[in-house]
Amino acid sequence: MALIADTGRQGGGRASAASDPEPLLALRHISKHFRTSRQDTLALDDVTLKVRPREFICIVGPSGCGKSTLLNIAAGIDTDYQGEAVFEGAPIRGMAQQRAVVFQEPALFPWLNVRDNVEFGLKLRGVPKEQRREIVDRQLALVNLSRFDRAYIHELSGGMKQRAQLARGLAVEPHVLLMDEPFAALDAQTRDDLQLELQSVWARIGTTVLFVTHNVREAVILGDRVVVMSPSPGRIKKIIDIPLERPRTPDDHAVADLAAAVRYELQNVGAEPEPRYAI
Amino acid sequence: MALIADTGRQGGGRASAASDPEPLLALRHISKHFRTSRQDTLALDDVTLKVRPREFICIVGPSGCGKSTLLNIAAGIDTDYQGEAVFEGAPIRGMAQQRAVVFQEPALFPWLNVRDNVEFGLKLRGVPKEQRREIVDRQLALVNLSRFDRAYIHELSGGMKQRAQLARGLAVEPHVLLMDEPFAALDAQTRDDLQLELQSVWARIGTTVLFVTHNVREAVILGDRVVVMSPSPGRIKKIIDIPLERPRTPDDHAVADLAAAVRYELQNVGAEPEPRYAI
Amino acid sequence: MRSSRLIPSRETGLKLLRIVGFYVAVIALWSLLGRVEVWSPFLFPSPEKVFASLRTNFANGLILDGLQASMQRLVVGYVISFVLGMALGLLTAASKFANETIGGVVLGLQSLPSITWLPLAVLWFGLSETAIIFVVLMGSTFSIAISARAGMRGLPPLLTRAAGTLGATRWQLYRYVVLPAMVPSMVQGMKQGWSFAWRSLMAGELLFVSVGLGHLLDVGRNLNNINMVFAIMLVIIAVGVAVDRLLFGRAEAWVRERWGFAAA
Amino acid sequence: MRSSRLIPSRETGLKLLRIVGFYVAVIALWSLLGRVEVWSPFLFPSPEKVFASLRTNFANGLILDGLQASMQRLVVGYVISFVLGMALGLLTAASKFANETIGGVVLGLQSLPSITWLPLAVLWFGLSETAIIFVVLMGSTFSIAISARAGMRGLPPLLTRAAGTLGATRWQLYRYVVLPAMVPSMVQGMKQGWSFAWRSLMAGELLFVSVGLGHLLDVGRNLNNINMVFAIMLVIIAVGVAVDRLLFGRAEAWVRERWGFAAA
Amino acid sequence: GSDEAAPKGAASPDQPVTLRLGYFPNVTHAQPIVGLANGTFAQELGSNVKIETKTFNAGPSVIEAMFAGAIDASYIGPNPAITGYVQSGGKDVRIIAGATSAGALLIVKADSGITKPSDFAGKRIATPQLGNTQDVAARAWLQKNGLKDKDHGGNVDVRPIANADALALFIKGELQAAWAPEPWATRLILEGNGKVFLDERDLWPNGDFVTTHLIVSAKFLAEHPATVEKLLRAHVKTTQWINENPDQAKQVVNAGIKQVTSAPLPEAVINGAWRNQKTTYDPIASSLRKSADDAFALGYLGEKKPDLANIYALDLLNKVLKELGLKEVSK
Ligand SMILES: Nc1ncnc2c1ncn2[C@@H]1O[C@H](COP(=O)(O)OP(=O)(O)OP(=O)(O)O)[C@@H](O)[C@H]1O
Ligand SMILES: Nc1ncnc2c1ncn2[C@@H]1O[C@H](COP(=O)(O)OP(=O)(O)OP(=O)(O)O)[C@@H](O)[C@H]1O
Ligand SMILES: [Mg+2]
Ligand SMILES: [Mg+2]
Repeated sequence: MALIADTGRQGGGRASAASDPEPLLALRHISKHFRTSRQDTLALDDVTLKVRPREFICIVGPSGCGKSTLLNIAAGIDTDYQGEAVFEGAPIRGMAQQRAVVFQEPALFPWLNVRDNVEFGLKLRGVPKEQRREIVDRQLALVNLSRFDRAYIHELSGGMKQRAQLARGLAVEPHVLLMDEPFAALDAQTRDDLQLELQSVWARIGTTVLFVTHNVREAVILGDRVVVMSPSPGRIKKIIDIPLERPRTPDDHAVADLAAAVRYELQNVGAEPEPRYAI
Repeated sequence: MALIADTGRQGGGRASAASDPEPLLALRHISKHFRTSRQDTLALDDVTLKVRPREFICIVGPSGCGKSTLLNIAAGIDTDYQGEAVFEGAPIRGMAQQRAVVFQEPALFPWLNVRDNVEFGLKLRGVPKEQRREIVDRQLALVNLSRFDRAYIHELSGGMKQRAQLARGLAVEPHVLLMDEPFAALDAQTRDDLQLELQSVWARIGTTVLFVTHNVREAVILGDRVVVMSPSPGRIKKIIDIPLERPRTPDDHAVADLAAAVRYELQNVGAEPEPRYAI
Repeated sequence: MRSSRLIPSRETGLKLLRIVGFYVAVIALWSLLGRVEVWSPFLFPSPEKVFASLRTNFANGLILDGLQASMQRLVVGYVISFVLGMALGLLTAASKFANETIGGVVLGLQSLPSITWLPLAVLWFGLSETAIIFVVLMGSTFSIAISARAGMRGLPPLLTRAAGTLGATRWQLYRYVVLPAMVPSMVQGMKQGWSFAWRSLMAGELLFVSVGLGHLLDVGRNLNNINMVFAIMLVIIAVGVAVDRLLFGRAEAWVRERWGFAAA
Repeated sequence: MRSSRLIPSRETGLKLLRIVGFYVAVIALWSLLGRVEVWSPFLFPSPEKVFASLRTNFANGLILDGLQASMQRLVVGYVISFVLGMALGLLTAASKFANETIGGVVLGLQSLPSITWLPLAVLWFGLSETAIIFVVLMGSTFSIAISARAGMRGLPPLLTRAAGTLGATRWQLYRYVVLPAMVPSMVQGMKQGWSFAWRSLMAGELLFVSVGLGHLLDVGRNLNNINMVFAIMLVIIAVGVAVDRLLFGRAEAWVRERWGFAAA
Repeated sequence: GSDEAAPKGAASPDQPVTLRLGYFPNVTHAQPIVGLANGTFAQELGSNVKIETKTFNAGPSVIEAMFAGAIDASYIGPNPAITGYVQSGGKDVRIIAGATSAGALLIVKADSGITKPSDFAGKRIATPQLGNTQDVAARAWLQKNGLKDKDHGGNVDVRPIANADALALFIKGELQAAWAPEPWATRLILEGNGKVFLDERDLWPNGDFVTTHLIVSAKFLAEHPATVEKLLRAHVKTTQWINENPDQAKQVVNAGIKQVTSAPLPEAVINGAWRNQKTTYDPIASSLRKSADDAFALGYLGEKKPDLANIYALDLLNKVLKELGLKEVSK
């Protein structure tokens, strides 16, 4: 396995892997048990991960290795664990607008049209109407949905729904965007499109992203770093730097080679007979 | 665009593109109108396609170019069109077991378990119980579902569902397998797995396949020939031979190059502003 | 498009013809049966007599007054039972304890026919409108509660989480997510509740002499005036169909448009 | 796993305790209210008296006989109305013409209170069990038909096509695809139909004096024996809860297991 | 063959006949309860006639059943008998005998302070049913005393309401008075602290007015006059036996009520009720006509005065009475 050396990156504002300023999000020695009457699963075992501001981190790993569990802890959806989850210097105690989540299933409100969905978080916060409209317009333009702002959710295709979810997350100007396999349910072509779009959105607004996937190619196309996890118990096996120029496309030979490197790491994470088929 | 020359193929029994025996399935000068009170869509305009026995044909094209319409005509689901659809020398008049269909959505019967679903077509035909069991066991083994034969549909992952659909289709020993974007709703990894599996199943049992997709890479990995369609009205733009050795994997550079060639053909099929997002 | 609505198309015309034809055939058959006197004409009247009774009772205002009074009671009873039912449903869905305890009571009371409430209604509320409305209430509240509970139970946790990460407080969660998400099942519950309320009202109006369709039905029966009974039945059927088509049909269409097919 | 079913776990024990505690509290409060006589005992009997009446009427066999007679009528009426309702529902779902014509009639008849059917029941069936069962039938058939129609309407065409390409004939399609696919909505329809059937039975049993819970209720009312009225109400509630939990609860669980969550 | 040959209107007396007889499990229906229990009915009707009984809760059901051909004869109150006759256009329902007279009283609450008719102003009186005998009697009596009910522009609140509910409301104090039939009148006194303000007997000549009739369907009367005659003989004989053995009769009636409804009347109630009513075979036709006139005056019988000309068919009764050496009754 050959890790390609750091060959210059676009977006010079990003912190490099070498210098280590105060992390935006720090997960330290996190362990998480799921206890049911029948068994006790150690979903995360002493996991430590530091995310720097404006960084794009991808987490890959086989099904059941604890990717979602880790993300839920970072989001504040799950608050019952051992260890320390710190965000901007303060411990995470619950869900908050600063940490927006884009879920795998399109978690949009079906009774609201696209515009109202994107506006939702702003309304909760009591942002004045004029300002709300402005922000929503900007976000819809960013994800290429301006023409569909009055459409209802069930009138959208899967890709459009995930775009809308992204816009809704971005609208509240979160400090970090947590994405849990947001493109897993999409067909390959739409997925390719959205990968490109996410890259460009991220380049333009420069937010921090924690991106869970089990698609290796996707991780390599999107990430500054790819975190490889191993299951039973859930642990971080390796963190791989992706020093490729952006934007990256799926047919790049360099992407294919780095994907092969990540796949190599994944191959040794241990047999997992069934979860392979679980989506 | 560079078409790589014929570099030897596995499975010598397959008819080559040059010699032209009696086709298994012949669609000749097919035109299809959809007439509603508001408009008249020409979904297919004088489409002619001949499928040879044991051939694997992939149809790609942007949304709305008539891929599904063509497949429905071949399946006998749609019988209202102009032109001639001939299967094994006789005109197609309705649905039949000889032409099994694998649908995009998992069209399995939720009240039956996996085994009973696969058995369904055999039962309708009155195959004796002993024999049924044997066939079903073989098919389940073929798609790696033997261990899940008693599972209910909602307990399966998306990939397992499509596997089960494939087994159900194969169980009736169809003369041709019609597949309408069978992997479109799956995540990329499962999709990769199933592509590999479909290739090996096809190589082993040597059935004829007509495979609709709008994923170019998938078409190149699977097909002997790739039919590129163009929309408004739906027409066949080009048929590209894929002379690669099997099994083919997504990270092959040759696959990437041929995919680029097919993409080039697709780029010129005309602007289609919205359907891009439709899944 | 617009023109196609104003000028009925050939298909619409044919459909109308078929429907009208069917009802004409039904009435003709009825008339024939009435004429041949297969059954006693005192119990199976001819349509002519029924329509005559309908005309008389419309002319003397009995039906209109009764309709108005009944609808008034229905609306009052229904609105109250909707609010109560929703509250009960939400409570039993939100609290495990409430579900284990009150939930069982709700289920039990739902199976009580309206007629069992009559003596208690009179005892507790005397000869008042309240007594009738109480019967309506007991007839439909629990059915609405059960629907509301099922609706809230079926709420996808995903939406709750989405709202949470967008910064919703507990109150905002109920106001902006839980309630709107329940609308489709609420519409179903309201439809069923209406059906129960309407039937309960007919029972409730037998409590004492008051203006109302249920009472008119009773008068018809006490006088053994089958023409009148049939006439009132026709009115009740008409109201039932009208409410279903106009109110719930529209609500369902709206839900389908807004929430998508899956939800309706 | 098996052992956890036989030996109740701590949680199950706690749950049981809570439920029992709740009902004990309710009865205690009821008893207190009865003792303090906030309302005249004539209006609001104490639980002791109600249970005494329950005991007496169980001991002399009245409740058991009534229960048996009522359940018999209910089952017969319900089974017939299920078959009829299903047939009507399938017919109106399958044929556009039937839906336009009979569909409207079904909707209208569904809104008729059971009491309106009493004269016709006697006319057509005399003073017989059949007459009572007819009233039950009219009360629940149309509700079942409406559910069945909705169920078949909601059938995904995909499954029909899948069966077709697997070689199903028209008959096989109905037998092996349409019917099983409808089971979840059928269970819902059956549940609602049962509720209507039960209520209609109470009306039907007033047709003439006969053994049955509805008659016992009437006796209690005529005797102004509020204890007896409450006792019979308790019996009706118990039957309602038992049927819901044992029959429909299981059916729903089975549907959930077989058809998946989405369908139930 | 012989059936068809027989002249229409009278079946041969030897032909087996089924008589379907309706009644209420009520003190005012003493003859069928007693006659069926002590065998008089079976004996008089003979082995050729099979008796099937049906018990009812309310008059309209009886008429429905008779219209539907489900019963042939029944004991019933005067009101449903009239409406049945009127609704059938005089074609069905014939009164062939009386059964009970009197047994309707105006009861007031002991503490209501009502002592004279004018005290009813502003008070609430219950009657059993809109337009029935007691309801008509109450309203007519009020008018005679210079008062009017609310429906006729007055200030007395006359409320038709089911007897059971009336008792409950009377006890609760929501009603100050009730014009009630037996056994409710007695129950109002015993259970509701009521007292008799007026016995309706005081308003009628000889204190006689009809409470219960025996009716038959016109068709049955035409086809089986012999059977009807036997029924009347049984009816008259039972009436005589009841009047000769009141204490025994009371017990048989209560046992019969218990058998049907599974709940007997308390002894005090049946004793009180018995005192206030009279068992008779006389239909007291004049009282029916007077009651109908009052009802018409109050607007309960439609716009055209009903013609009750053929409602009575008393020839067979008079034949039986004559045979038994009793005084004949008049229409
Ligand atoms: N609510 C729960 N109760 C019990 N066990 C759980 C629960 N949620 C997750 N687990 C277990 O914890 C482990 C990690 O689960 P997690 O969902 O984080 O995996 P993942 O990496 O997100 O997998 P996938 O790729 O399938 O989404 C798994 O073994 C899973 O079975
Ligand atoms: N039932 C229908 N009524 C009217 N128009 C239809 C109908 N079905 C398809 N069409 C039209 O026919 C054309 C071809 O449709 P078809 O479904 O075959 O496209 P497709 O290539 O399968 O697209 P996709 O990739 O989105 O599945 C489209 O323009 C579509 O709008
Ligand atoms: Mg996950
Ligand atoms: Mg398609």
